[in-house]
Amino acid sequence: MQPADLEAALRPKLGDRLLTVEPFARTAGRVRFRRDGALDLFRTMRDDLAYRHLSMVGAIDWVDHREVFYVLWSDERTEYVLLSADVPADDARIETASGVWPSANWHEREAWEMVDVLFDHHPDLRHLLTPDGYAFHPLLRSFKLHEPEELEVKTRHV
Amino acid sequence: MSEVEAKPKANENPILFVARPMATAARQFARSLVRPSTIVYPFERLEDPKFRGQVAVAPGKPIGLGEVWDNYRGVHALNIETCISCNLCAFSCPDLCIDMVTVPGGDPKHPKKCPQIDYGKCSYCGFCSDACPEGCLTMTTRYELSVTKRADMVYSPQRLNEVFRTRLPMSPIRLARPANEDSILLDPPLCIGCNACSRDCPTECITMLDIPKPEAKPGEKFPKRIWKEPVINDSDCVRCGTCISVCPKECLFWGTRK
Amino acid sequence: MSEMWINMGPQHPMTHGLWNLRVKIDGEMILDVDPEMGYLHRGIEKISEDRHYNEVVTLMDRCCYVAGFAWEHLYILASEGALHIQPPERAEYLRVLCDEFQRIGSHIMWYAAFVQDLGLMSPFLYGMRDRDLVLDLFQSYTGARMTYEYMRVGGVRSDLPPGFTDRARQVLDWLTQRYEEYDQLCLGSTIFRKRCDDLGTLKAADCVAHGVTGPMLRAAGMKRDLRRDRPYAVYPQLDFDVAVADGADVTARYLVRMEELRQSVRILRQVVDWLDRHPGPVMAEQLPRWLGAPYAPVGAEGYLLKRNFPKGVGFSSVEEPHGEAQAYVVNEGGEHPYRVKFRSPVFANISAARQYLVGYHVADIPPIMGSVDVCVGEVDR
Amino acid sequence: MAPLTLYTVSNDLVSSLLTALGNAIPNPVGAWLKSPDLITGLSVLVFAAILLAASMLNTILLIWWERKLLGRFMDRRGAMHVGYAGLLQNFADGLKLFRKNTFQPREADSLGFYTGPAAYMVTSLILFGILPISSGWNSGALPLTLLLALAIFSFAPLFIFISAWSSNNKYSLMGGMRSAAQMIAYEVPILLAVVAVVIVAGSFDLTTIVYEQQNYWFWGPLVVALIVFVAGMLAEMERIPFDLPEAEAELVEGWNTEYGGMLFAFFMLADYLRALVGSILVVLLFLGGWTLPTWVPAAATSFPLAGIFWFMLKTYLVFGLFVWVRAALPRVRTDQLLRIGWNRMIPLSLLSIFLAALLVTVKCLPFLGCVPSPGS
Repeated sequence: MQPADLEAALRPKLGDRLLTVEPFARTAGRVRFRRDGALDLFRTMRDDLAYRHLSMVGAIDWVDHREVFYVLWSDERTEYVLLSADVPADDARIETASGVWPSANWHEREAWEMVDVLFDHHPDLRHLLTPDGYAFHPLLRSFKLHEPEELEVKTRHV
Repeated sequence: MSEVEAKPKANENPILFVARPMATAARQFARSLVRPSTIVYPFERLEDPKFRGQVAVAPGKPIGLGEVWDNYRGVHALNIETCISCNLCAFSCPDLCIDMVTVPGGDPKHPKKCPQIDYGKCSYCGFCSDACPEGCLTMTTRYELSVTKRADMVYSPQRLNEVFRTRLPMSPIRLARPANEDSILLDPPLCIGCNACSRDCPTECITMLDIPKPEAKPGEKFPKRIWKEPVINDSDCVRCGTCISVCPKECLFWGTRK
Repeated sequence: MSEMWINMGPQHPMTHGLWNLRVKIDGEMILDVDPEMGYLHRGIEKISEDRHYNEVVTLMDRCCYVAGFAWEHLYILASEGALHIQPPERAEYLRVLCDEFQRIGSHIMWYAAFVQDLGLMSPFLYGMRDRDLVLDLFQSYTGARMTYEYMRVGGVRSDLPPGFTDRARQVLDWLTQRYEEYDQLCLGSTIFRKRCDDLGTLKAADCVAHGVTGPMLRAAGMKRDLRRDRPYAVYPQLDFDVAVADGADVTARYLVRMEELRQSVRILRQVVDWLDRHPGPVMAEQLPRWLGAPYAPVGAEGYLLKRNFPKGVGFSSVEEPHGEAQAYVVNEGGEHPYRVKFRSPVFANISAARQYLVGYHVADIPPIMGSVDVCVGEVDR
Repeated sequence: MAPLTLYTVSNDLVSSLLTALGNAIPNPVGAWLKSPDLITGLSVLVFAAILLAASMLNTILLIWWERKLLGRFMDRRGAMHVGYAGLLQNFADGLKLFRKNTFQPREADSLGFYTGPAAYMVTSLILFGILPISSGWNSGALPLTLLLALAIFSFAPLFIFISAWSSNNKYSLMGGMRSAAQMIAYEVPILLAVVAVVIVAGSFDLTTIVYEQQNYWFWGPLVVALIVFVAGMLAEMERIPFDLPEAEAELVEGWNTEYGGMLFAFFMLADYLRALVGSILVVLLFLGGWTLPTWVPAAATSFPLAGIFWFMLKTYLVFGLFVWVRAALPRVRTDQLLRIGWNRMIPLSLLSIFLAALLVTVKCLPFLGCVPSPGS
């Protein structure tokens, strides 16, 4: 599937909430969208375009804003597609994909604790790799590697 | 390309029940009676000459690495005599475990510095020996490092030199330098001819050549400087960047020589 | 006994690494599970932002300690995409050689640990013995047995030593014989079949929904292998079959991995023959100065600015022994990657634990989790 | 000549010693030393000491035997550095365990925690005491040794459960529960299989059972009972494939998770003691004890301690079979063990009883044995 085909398939559903579809190596393209169109886009991708497999959710801190990207896979066409949405740094939140693809659950937990992007309506937004109560988001650019930080970790007792 | 359906080959047979695994274990038992595959480590070692070129100790089992054991990345050996103090090993270390420490032998003004390696941090990636332009820092086949004190994990240059003197086999792998290697170029208007680069160059490939003092036009004032300019011999240069780091005027830079 | 939570981990024989499976049990039955990860989190993605492109390779070996080459390849593919570099063909064949030997090593390691979970100790030692031969081969051309640091952006570190291909063929012959013994010990044993049949079933639809990939997905009958569906390196030129089974249970996963071991031998024979016939360079010619070794970073920032090195984003996916791994490398023109993000197959496979564990016995946890092939290094990164 | 039993040997030893001593010492003490009551009491003690030493030595040798055998099954060498071929390795290990600190988990029940291992050890030692090893080595004439042995054998799950429950650990508790739950699954088939032997031998006394096998060993005619008995013994000894109570893959170490040091050594020793007793029972019931087939040349049976030699050889070979099983088979699951016990082993053992009764009734036993009976 070419980027133009993708755009043609998505534009009617999303309107101006779809920003651009650009070519991207090894994938069918990168779909840039506005975050208010997230859920519609996810449903369209899964149900209409048969991207039933969500491989990865990640987030990048671009200092002035943050980018959330999704990698999808379609078994029918054996190809990847990238979705990407920008969220402002001071209000970093986006609708969760875990209602559409259950596999997004852990990836979003990781993205939240690492890059501080909040996923609305996530069923289980707990710390995954860092301890509970860990107050930092290590993959933010403001988290410097060589400066010792004070850790205050509340551990959970079950 | 196609798919192959993975089907159980030895289908379960209620009569055989557990006979097949028992028979397999018994076969292995019979094989091991001759000689088990294990190598009795502290008494036998894979790098022993005994295993050089030997193909099998257990029936049919290829073991022994032969000469290629020498490629092993173990403790470093440092030849202090040929070390030129270029810092490339310390630059290339991803774990920051190499410190350049002063060793006797240099002139007092420019002490000779050689790598000291902290094996508590070292990851044995071999980037340092790949980076070493003189081949004086190499990795050997020595792998027994247990010590009782943490301080003993730090190998001083002299200690690394002792490893070198034991003449352990060393890896013959040498990396070719990149074909389109960049050179260090000079931005002539900025140079003040201070000689710092030439003085600190570990390979002594920088010579200071006189340049003609231009005739001053009326009203034009030249900066106060020595009328010399560094000329870098690219074939001797090891691209360590020492000259760039010592240049007070930042007039040296990486680039492609036309 | 009433319901209770027990912590299987972080130090427990079942875990094969550092993680904690919290299990809610009633007697011997599993009511609920909750995997807790992060005990091995080393922040590899963060450290990568502070390292040069080639230095990140040293982290990749530690990402998954039984499949270091697969992760090196994954990262190198993404970096080359981000940096717009094309490696020479021989280097690509060498990478496939590494990948496939690594798959054998990883699968044998899986076999050893998995069968030990069932209480059978001797295959563990057989597996370790046979994997050692693969490690010997790795040591002969990389100099290390587990942390290879062999692949570089633009190629590989060095070429094969003389006599390598003959030794590799010997090892392949030996391994082919051993595979039969592995099958005899497991499939030939009624106890094994009774333990593993219809255990930990995860159907294809659930696999897809929960992002499960690799042998687990192929064991559910889904013919999906990135080496065929989205080929990288030189896989299109190699002849091999994709192993699938339709049981979706532990036995099916065993069968798929065993078949993959055989297919890897088949691939390796072709690769070794090709390498014998085609000598050549193993490093790309046109590399940026700061990527080649040796490397001196002095003034490199200014140097890069002057060079106006192109920016880029690289995405790669590799069929790792555990499943489908992905890397996303952002190059902002600096000497370090701006952001590196990895997708670990085991991460997704464990996240679906509730789907394939609930309803079985406590005694079934080790074989089921064994059949998932957990490598915590790459889950926590 | 009356058979020389171990008790008479120790009795002779003690009495001669005390008599000599009593003759040398003036009368009030000397007469007391020569009194038969003291001699009897002391010789019982000496007898027990010899038994203890012999059983411990054999147990440790058995562990060595397992380690060496298992090593070869697994393509390695086993213990090999301490002593010749590693013979002293287990003494070294025992010494290490002996010197270790014994500790008790917080909130564990001290009484059960400490009495559990001790009772487990003691019952296993009693077992060794009542078994006849050769014609010259037995504890005397108890009429129902077989029943007594099996009864003491089946004490173990009780003590396992006590120590498991009192160690205040969920894994231990689960191991103990499993041990108690699976007990009936294998105890019943074992007893039924033994009934077949008893029918053929006509006695509950182990010595008599062995003498009944002088002409033909019972494994031939009673092969079904042998299979059931060996499988049941594997479960009784808690060895792979039936070592569910301490399944280390899921239960860490099962019921002895919390034990360390000497307490763990007790469990370990008692386990192997029970393994030894299990192998001995197989030899006694099915492999003719210390007897050899009549076609074996007399020289093989006439050297001193020949009976003990052949008996221990058979025992170690039988234990080798258990090791072989351990090297080749995975562990079963709890419900599967119960199913095997109730659905497979009990019908098989009933069948073996039926076969034994049939064989006795139609008097065709000698033809199935190794050699024709001299009487037929």
